[in-house]
Amino acid sequence: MNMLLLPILIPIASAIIVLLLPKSAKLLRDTVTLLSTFANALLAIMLFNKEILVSYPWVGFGFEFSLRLYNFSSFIMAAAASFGFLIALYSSAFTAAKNYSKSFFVYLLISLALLNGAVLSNNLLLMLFFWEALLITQFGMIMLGGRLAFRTATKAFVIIGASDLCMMVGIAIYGFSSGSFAFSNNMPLAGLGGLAFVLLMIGAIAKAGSMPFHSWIPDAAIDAPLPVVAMLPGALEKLLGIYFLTRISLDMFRAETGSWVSYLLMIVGSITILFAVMMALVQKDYKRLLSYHAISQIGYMVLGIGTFVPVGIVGGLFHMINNSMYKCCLFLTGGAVEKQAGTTNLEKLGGIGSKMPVTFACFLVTALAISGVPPFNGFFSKELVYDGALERGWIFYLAALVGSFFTAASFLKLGHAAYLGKADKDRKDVKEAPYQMLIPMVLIALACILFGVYNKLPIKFLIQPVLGVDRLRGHNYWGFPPNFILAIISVVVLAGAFLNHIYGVKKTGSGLKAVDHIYHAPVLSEIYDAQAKGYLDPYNIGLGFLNIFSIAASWFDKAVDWFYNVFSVKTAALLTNASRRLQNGNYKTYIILSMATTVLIVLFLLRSV
Amino acid sequence: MSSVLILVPLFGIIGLNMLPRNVARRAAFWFAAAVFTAEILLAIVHQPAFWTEALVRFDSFFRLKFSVDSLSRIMLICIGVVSLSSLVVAKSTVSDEKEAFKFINILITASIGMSGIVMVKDIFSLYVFLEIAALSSFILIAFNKDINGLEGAFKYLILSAVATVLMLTSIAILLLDSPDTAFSTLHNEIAHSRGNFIVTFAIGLFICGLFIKGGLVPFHGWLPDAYMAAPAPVSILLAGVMTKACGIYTLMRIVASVFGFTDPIKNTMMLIGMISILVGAFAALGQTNFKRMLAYSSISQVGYIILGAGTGTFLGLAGAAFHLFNHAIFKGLLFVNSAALEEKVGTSDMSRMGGLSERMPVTGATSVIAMLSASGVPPLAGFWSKLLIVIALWQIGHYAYAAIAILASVLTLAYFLYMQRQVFFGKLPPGLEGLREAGNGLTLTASALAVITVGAGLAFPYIYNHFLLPLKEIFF
Amino acid sequence: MEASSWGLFSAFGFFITLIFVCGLYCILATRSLIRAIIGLELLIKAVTLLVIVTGYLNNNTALAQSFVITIIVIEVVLVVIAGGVALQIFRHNDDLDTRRLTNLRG
Amino acid sequence: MNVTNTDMLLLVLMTIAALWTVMARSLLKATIGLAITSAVITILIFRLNSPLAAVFELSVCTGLITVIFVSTISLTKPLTHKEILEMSKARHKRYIYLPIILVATGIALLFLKIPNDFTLPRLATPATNVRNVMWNIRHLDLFGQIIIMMIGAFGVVTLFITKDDKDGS
Repeated sequence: MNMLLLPILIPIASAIIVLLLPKSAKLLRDTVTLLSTFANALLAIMLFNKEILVSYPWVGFGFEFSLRLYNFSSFIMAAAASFGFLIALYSSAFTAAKNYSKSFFVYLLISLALLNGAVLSNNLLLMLFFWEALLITQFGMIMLGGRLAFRTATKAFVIIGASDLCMMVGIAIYGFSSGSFAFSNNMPLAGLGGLAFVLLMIGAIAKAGSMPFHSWIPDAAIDAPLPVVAMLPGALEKLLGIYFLTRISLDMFRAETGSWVSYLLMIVGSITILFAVMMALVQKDYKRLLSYHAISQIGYMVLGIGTFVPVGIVGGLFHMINNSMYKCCLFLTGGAVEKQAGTTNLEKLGGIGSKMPVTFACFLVTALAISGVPPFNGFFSKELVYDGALERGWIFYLAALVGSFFTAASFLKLGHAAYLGKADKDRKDVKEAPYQMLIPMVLIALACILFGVYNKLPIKFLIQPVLGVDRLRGHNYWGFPPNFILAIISVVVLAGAFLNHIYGVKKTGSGLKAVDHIYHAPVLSEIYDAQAKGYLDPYNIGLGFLNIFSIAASWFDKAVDWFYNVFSVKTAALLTNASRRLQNGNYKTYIILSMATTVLIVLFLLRSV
Repeated sequence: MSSVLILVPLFGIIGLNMLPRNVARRAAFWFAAAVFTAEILLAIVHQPAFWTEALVRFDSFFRLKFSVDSLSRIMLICIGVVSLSSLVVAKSTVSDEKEAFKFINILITASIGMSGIVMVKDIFSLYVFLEIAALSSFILIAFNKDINGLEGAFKYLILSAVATVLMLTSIAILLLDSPDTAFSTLHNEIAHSRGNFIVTFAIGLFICGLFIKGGLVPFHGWLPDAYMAAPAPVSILLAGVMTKACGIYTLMRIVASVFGFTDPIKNTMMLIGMISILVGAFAALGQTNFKRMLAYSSISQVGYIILGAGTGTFLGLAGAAFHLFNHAIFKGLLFVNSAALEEKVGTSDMSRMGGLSERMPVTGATSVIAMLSASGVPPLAGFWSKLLIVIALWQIGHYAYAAIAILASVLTLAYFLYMQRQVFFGKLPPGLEGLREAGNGLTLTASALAVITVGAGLAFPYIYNHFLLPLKEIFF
Repeated sequence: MEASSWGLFSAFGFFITLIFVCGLYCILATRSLIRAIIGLELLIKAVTLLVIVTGYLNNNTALAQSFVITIIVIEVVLVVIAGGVALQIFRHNDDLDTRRLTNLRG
Repeated sequence: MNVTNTDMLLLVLMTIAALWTVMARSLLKATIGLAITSAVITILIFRLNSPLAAVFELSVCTGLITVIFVSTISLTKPLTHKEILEMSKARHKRYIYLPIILVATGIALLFLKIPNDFTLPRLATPATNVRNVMWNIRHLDLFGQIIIMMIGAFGVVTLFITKDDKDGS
């Protein structure tokens, strides 16, 4: 038994154990889950930065069951394993009273195993296997949200499934035009290569949740249980999606700075940043607001990696790990608020900061981090992305900067509306969350500070090895941001956001409505309207088309009748009367159709004679 | 081994009908179960010397010219598994003892016909066994003698007879070109006179006859009616193997070993396959009846098989053969579930169902597995076969077909998700509160088939090496 | 093929095609199930004759005859089953009208 | 191997009989028409050196099948004379096209030039021993025939005999 099989087998085995345990054995179930996730985390840390390769013959013609551990995969695995453990700990309290607790743990463990498998896979086909199986656990997990969640689960399934299909085609093209399904082919981007890149990219960024594949995430935030959202769109899928995007860009293709795919990625990134943050700004629900940020932040990573310059890639990857941390933590605070206060509607919340001090503190730290306030981790990663973006074009930098402004504004609004202000009458006696929920939040918040203050640790040991010495050319990106002026500008923008908030609060007298003047701005208000009605949701647009098709299809048999009753009447005058008499006999229609096609096929075959 | 699969059931039925009634009725089920199980086992374990030697002697005594190669093996497994499922379902749905006895008799003759189809090496004997299978299935569809069943049976009968006439005409014309009707002789003679007007004409007629038998669009008219109107166990048999053995397998076999993969034939097959995939899927989207939707889905899946076989490459044929197997299993599974629904809810109208997964957990769960396999979601078996087909299409440069084939599996997912929502999720309609899970026979069959689907997906490397790779030797 | 054989084949082929058309037309135009089966019979008759003709042209009438015997046996059973189905339909509908066989559609 | 005038006459007769079968007003007449067609075909088969097949054709197709049809028809309710008269006008309209189509097909066939470009795989010595062929070469088909006959028996048991009959008797 090889060490590398353990990260896949341990969670699967414990998932089976949990599945076999009776529903009432809660304590045992929690213990098994926590132990195995902890073991998984420990294993991931033990394996950290090792280089191991295992390979078993599998199907033939190059399809091998081959796993490879190296610095990047060990980094992603360790991060995912840590999140898995913390979320399991959190859920043991959060889902305690819910009847889906058992299924959730099973799904969680299987998802961890699949993620480990996907990250460790050393060829694309094996990765595809794990990647697609994650789709099923995702579907199942969202379904846990009850009857209403079916719609959302289907939506997520269709969106991710469709983009995965693109990815499959991409893999097929990649494999057959470069000759192998290995990750390291350095395929040129010309011709089919470009197509393959775009298709693979669609799969990667759809998994990460970038626009335009985002629209299920806000729905899931409402319908699915919170730990699911914190875990999948919050942390694991981002890690996996960005991991794969990085592998595509760095290892699989010869992507050079200035190539068109670079611009494509940067444009997708910028648009994602801007649109999602604009939507986040006007949300009136704690979780929904966070979910739009989960989309928006992806934009920074895609933008950073899309620059294809070392500083941007380092920034993108650093942002990936930072974002998983603070976004996960933010969702967890949302869960704590939901559990303790009974709602996540911002209009009903308020003043709970004093009643849930620890939660509030964690929120504060992570909100500052996501807004990019120094010295928290978000600041440093964003600065690196800015630096990279500016190198490629001021417009991308500007987009990122504006996104940052709105991020800060919306978190000011969120914090103000939820934690400060006057407490609601019905929520006078809100208590602090139980310790199982607090521990993960506090740990992650502390890590946010650590990664900010001592950013040498993640950058030097986690991220820079991914790029390798060749790409870095001796640069080191830890310490204070390389470009001092950009840092100043960022701080000024943040101050602007703060002033904007104060202006809004003065004008409307409420933290919740602090950004309403943006919402009512001339052009923006129409966009918001369209979005609110679902016009901009690509899924809805697609569904509309599908509807048309299915109507067309249900008419097919009538079209056959038409062929028989109308078409033949006009063409074959001799048969007119007879066919009218025959119009009700259905099997005759079938015979006529069959014979007509037979004649066509025979003629087609004879054509070549 | 081959003639055992024909002669033992044949003498078995004759013997059963001579036994006293009470004994025969009790023995019939076990005899049939034993025959089908033996068929599966013989097809899987086909190597050991003991069997081969003893059976060769048996064969030579009756001088039946059968031969079993790897494609036949796959089909024999399908026939055994699906017939067994049909038998078990029949045991729990056909209550009258006398009726059950008749049913089992005809079921056995049907399976003799199908086993014969996959083992013969002579085009006229192929026709004989096709007729055996088809005639049995007419009786089976009309078995309950309700008006819908009779209507379905009559439509199938007429269309099938037309197909038979086309095929016989073709055989008669081919006799002008060949001294006898063995596959090998015909193959040589046709290869010799390729491009001849009359021979090409005959080839076209034969292929079209098989298209009718296989229910491909636009020859499909009879298929939804027959599948929908047939009694539950018969639907399993029909959808699982009958039309596949009669139409699809035969088409693959005849084209591969007699007519040869010429470009016009390949193009025809791929085009018809594509049309079937699309029309079947779109038509399935608009259905309100569970069984009818499954029938249209069958047309669509069969389209994949023909599309794969039409590539004429090893990968395409391997994918087609594996999809044939997968389709037999998951469509059999879905029809077993439809039998459970019909038995418990009393209808197969989806608008009168809903929320059944709470009441019928096994049925719900297994149908999700079948649905995912049909839509080609990894790691289930359906994914691998579709992958092979798509890769094969890609290799020969039919990028558009490959792309449409992939997109059509989204359609598959769409109609199955719709079906799931209508039947298994949502709110339980009034009047179904007291609903219980179907009987053990049905749930066990469904679970067993689900296990096969999952197992075949996980053990794909094994299947690829032991069942699909040998296909290379027959075709190339 | 020699001219004389070709002449025989053409002549028989000509009339066989005509019977084929008759049978097909009968299936398509009739309103009676029994008559549809009769149409089917005509189709099979045409094919039977064709098999015999090809056998005769090849000097291989033995093979053709053995084929025809098999075809005839199958034909009888087909007619029996078709007649049975028609009879049962008659019991339900009280007539043999093909126009009433359109319950299943869509 | 020339086609003789007798052959041509028989073929024309066969076509006319087939035409009459299709166009006959009552089902019984149609059945008789089918029997006549079959009988003419029997003669043709006999003339083509195939006596055994001719015997089968005569006994089974002309005899047995006609009996099956007649008995099936007698089990169903025959139309009254009045109904037949009512229907005959409509029938007339439907079937009047058949002769026209036949003529059209015939003319089309006459103009169709099929290339005569292959050699027959003709046996050197005519094989006439059908029994030998059936038992030694085509015995698989014989097995098939046995199974088919059994299916026919099952079909009769299933489709012709219903519970009502048994209760009645």
